[in-house]
Amino acid sequence: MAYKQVSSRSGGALSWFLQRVTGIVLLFVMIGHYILMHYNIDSGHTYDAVLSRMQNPFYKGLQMTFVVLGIYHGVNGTWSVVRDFDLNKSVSWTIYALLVISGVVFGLVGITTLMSF
Amino acid sequence: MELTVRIQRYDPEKDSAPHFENYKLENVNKTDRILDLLNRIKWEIDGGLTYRRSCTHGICGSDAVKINGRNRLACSVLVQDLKISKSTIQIEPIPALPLEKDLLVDMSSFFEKYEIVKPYLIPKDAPPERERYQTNEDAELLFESAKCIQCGSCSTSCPSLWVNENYIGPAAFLKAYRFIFDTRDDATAERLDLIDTTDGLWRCHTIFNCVEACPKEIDITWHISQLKKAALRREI
Amino acid sequence: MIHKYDVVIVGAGGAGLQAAIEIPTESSCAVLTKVFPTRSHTGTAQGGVSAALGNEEEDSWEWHAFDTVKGGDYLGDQDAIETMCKDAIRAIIELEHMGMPFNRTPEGKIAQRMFGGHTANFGKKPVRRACYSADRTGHVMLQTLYEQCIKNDVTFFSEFHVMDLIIRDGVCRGLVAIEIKTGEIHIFHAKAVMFATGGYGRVFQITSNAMAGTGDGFEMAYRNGVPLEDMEFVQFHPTGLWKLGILVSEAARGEGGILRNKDGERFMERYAPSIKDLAPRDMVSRAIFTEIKEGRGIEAPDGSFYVGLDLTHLGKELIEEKLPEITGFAKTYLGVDANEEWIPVQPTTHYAMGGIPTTIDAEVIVDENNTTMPGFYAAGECACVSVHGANRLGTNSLLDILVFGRRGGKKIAKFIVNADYPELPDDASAWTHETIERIRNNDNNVKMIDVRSKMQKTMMDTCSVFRVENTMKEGLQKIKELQEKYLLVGIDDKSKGFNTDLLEVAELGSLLNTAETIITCAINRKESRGAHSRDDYPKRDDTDWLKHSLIFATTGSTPDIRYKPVIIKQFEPKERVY
Amino acid sequence: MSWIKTLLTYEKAPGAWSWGLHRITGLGLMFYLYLHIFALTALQEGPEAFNAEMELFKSPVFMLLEWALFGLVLFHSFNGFRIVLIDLAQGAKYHKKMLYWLTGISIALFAGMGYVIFSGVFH
Ligand SMILES: Cc1cc2nc3c(=O)[nH]c(=O)nc-3n(C[C@H](O)[C@H](O)[C@H](O)COP(=O)(O)OP(=O)(O)OC[C@H]3O[C@@H](n4cnc5c(N)ncnc54)[C@H](O)[C@@H]3O)c2cc1C
Ligand code: HEM
Ligand code: SF4
Ligand code: F3S
Ligand code: FES
Repeated sequence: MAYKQVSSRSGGALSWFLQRVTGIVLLFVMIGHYILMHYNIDSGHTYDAVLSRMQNPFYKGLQMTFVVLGIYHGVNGTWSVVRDFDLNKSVSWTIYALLVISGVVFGLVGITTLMSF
Repeated sequence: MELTVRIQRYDPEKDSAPHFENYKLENVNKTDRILDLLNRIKWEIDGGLTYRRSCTHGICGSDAVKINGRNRLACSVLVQDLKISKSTIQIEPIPALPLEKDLLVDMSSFFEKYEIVKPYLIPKDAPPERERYQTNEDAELLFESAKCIQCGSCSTSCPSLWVNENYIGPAAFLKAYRFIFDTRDDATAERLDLIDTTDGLWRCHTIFNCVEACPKEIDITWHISQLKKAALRREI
Repeated sequence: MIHKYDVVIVGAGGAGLQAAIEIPTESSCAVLTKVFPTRSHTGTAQGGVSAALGNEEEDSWEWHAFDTVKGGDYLGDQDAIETMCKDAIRAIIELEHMGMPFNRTPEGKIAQRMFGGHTANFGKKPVRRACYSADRTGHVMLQTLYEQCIKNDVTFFSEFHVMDLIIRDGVCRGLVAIEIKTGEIHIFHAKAVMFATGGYGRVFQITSNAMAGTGDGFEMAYRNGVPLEDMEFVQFHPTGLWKLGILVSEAARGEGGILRNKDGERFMERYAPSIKDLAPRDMVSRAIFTEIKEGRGIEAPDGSFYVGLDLTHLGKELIEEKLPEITGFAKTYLGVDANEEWIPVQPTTHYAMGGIPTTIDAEVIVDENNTTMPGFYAAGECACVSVHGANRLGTNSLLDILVFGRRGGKKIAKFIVNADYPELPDDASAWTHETIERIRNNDNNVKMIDVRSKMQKTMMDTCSVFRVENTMKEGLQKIKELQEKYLLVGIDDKSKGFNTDLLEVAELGSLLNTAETIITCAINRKESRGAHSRDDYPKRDDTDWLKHSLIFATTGSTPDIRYKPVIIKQFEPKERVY
Repeated sequence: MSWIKTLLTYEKAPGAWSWGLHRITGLGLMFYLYLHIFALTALQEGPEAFNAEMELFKSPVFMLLEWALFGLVLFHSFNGFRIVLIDLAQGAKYHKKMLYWLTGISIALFAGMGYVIFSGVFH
């Protein structure tokens, strides 16, 4: 089994770094999300409560960031799990495509929901 | 004391698959090396037992085996160092490399990876008349990585290698570090190119199995983190 | 399978690799080794490699040469010693250029430390001459040389066990090896063969040497009619870990460690008043045995005795920076924390001063007239140039392998240009086949381990630090009996691939024959010189014994011993006091 | 697939545990995020649909699930922070210590959250 070097430099460093950056940003967004959404005396989960909160642009921005970064981080993270395996090219491209498409779709869905207010 | 040593045996000329064999040893001292036990079994019970060894004190890197579930050097672990349940010690070959016979594996892919990181000094200028100067601090930055004895315990303990045999692995990274951070070397970019790859640095998820397994107690993950940062620095 | 290479080097320790680096890429060169190159024994060397760089204090190669001559009790050949000590400086600088990581002085030069027997101004005071990398000097040196071989794309045949030399009509034609992986026999047809097979420490029971140190090179040469020089000189290193024999480098004393007996006395003050603990190894080993014999040893739980190596005053920091490895060994194997307690030590078999006689260009000499054998070279511990005389100084062996490995490589490079391949005989691998067949077909009533441990014990009891005629003769008798028994040794493992069972028996053959030459030469030399210390002839005898002994195998039962004069240049033999 | 056996039988030190958990929690969160986004599309369908869905989440089963989710978030985010310190600072030297600390803090926060969720203090 002679070792063949098949891999290449294709943004490994960058996506690795962005995973860390988005992770740290998410850490703060997550704290904000938890405090604002669930454990604030004023918060509520009724339609009206959500509606009223959504009028606040800061709040909306936070949710938007969460959706975008969360999906990026999640997709990138899952892709990095997939890449750990020695899969053949077509399989890994298929998974890659599925991940990206799902990310875009869910991202759009999330954003539409947020924008509908 | 009395001890059972449970060893994975496999002779490709006879067996279709590896199996375990138990050996009862009497008069085992708690200060015996595991290698001493293997030797006793080979010399007194079954001469067919096959494994590598040479120096007997943890410096040649021949005898990395999996002892009680973890990679270690048989000559650097004493019976008293192990948590022994039911008076049994289990010995298997190190994982993830092709099995050859009993505890002996084919290390060639491990060494091929070592070779691809250009494991030799590449200076830009012709050498001076006398030695190149280097501060002791700069020299000592290399010492920990230079301790490596190429035993293979680290790379074969890494889950990233278990799932992908192309993973370059901690031992080769360490060798790359040894030169990239040598003030006398001028091939940093060239070497980073070879490990800043999808089968390279980015497959290390700081699992630390390598550090746990390293008999020379090298903080391999720390060294890898220095390499990751060096690779990142040229991107941003 | 028959391979054809201009040069075949056996052994990938320091000597073999250094030679391989010198072979130009136009010629084909193969390096065979029974263990993977970086697993060679050179990697265990700890303390340092000497060169009169003068980085720490004034030094000169003449002082180095004087120390080497005196350390070797005037048996070393002074032309060779001169060559080595002069070339030392270049050798170390070259290693540095190859990238070896050395410890450094505050100015950034290669740092140097003291070592036994190395002095300034012809014996006036200890000098810092040993270049080092913590206590892993040999390890990083072996790594560095191997790295250069990768750079030069040297061809390695790893895990090939060489069984026999092909010598016919006084010409070396190649060799026979077993590929360990497959068990197949390979013939290497070559213009030049170099042996760099290391030492034979495993002849003795307690040794610092690796299990691969079975003296194969010595024995193959001897069996094929090449004499062995000065085999009686076996170095016992004073500080092996008690019972295990694992080395505690002299660097421990170079950095200020002190040997103490059970009363806590620094006993070396009595034996070598001027340089004390840094006296040469033969003297310190004898001193330890004398202390123990006279009742001042420290008793171990099992009733054996040792002395203490005291590092407790050196401070944690120095120990961690300069002696991490050996204090680690003490901790791992004996549970001793060197910061708090003395390390229990006893002398351990360490180094072969004798070996295959060679010129200063590593050409093998076949008789007392310095006739060389075409196509056969040897360097490193298996060779005897002789630079170490009757006792090697610490750090001089790593130097020896660098200097003479390189000189040999260069000489071979010149030789092969005009040489033709000598003809290969039809029966080249006959001996190997017969030996393997014999071992395979013997029923396994006589066990390898019995023969080997008896041999090791015999050698330890009869031919170690202090020697006497009668016991040695008994020892020789025993060895001869064991050689007979050896022919009946069989194996359990009848498979072909990775048959380490078989190879261990083959190695036992080497050990036994090597043991025979050691003890025979030891009985023969009727004086005490360097490491060869006889109770019945306690004085050095320059009138009768200032000469090298050469032992030849004969068809009869007793080998032939002849002599070769010692080359004396500027240093006339004097009494050896420190 | 022999790696599965190796993975299961090889001795797991703290580093390996944290990696395994980080991976599982990361993938779990990813799955949950998609689910969450999907669930919230109900907001677009008007108040009835949304409020009906929200009623569902008040059942004890969902409260338990929410608590578990918080566990995932806690571990993954704290350990993610630890990984960043290992990779980009000198964290490799203290990685076990960090793990013990973050586990301790996580357990405390997790318990606190349990109280918060089940006592009905907040929403
Ligand atoms: C513990 C220890 C510490 C030491 N410390 C120092 C020190 O500090 N300073 C110093 O100067 N010296 C030191 N020495 C001595 C020095 O290390 C050795 O003498 C020297 O390294 C020998 O090198 P070599 O190249 O001759 O052989 P080795 O390094 O022993 O290599 C022998 C090679 O030959 C191969 N070989 C042997 N037999 C066969 C066969 N049958 N077929 C194929 N291949 C074969 C082996 O595989 C190996 O590659 C020390 C020695 C020991 C044991
Ligand atoms: C809250 C703060 C978060 C931090 C600090 C964080 C941090 C990290 C880091 C550093 C990694 C890289 C691990 C590695 O490469 O070894 C990672 C991986 C991952 N993260 Fe997060 N993350 C956070 C939140 C999330 C969220 C909300 C999701 C879900 C969408 C998520 C999903 C993932 C996935 C799937 C991985 C890949 C797992 C792996 O590589 O083993 N993370 N995270
Ligand atoms: S880094 Fe440690 S475990 Fe890995 S090969 Fe080197 S010595 Fe062995
Ligand atoms: S075990 Fe593997 S993932 Fe990295 S920290 Fe060690 S190389
Ligand atoms: S035998 Fe050399 S490392 Fe264990």
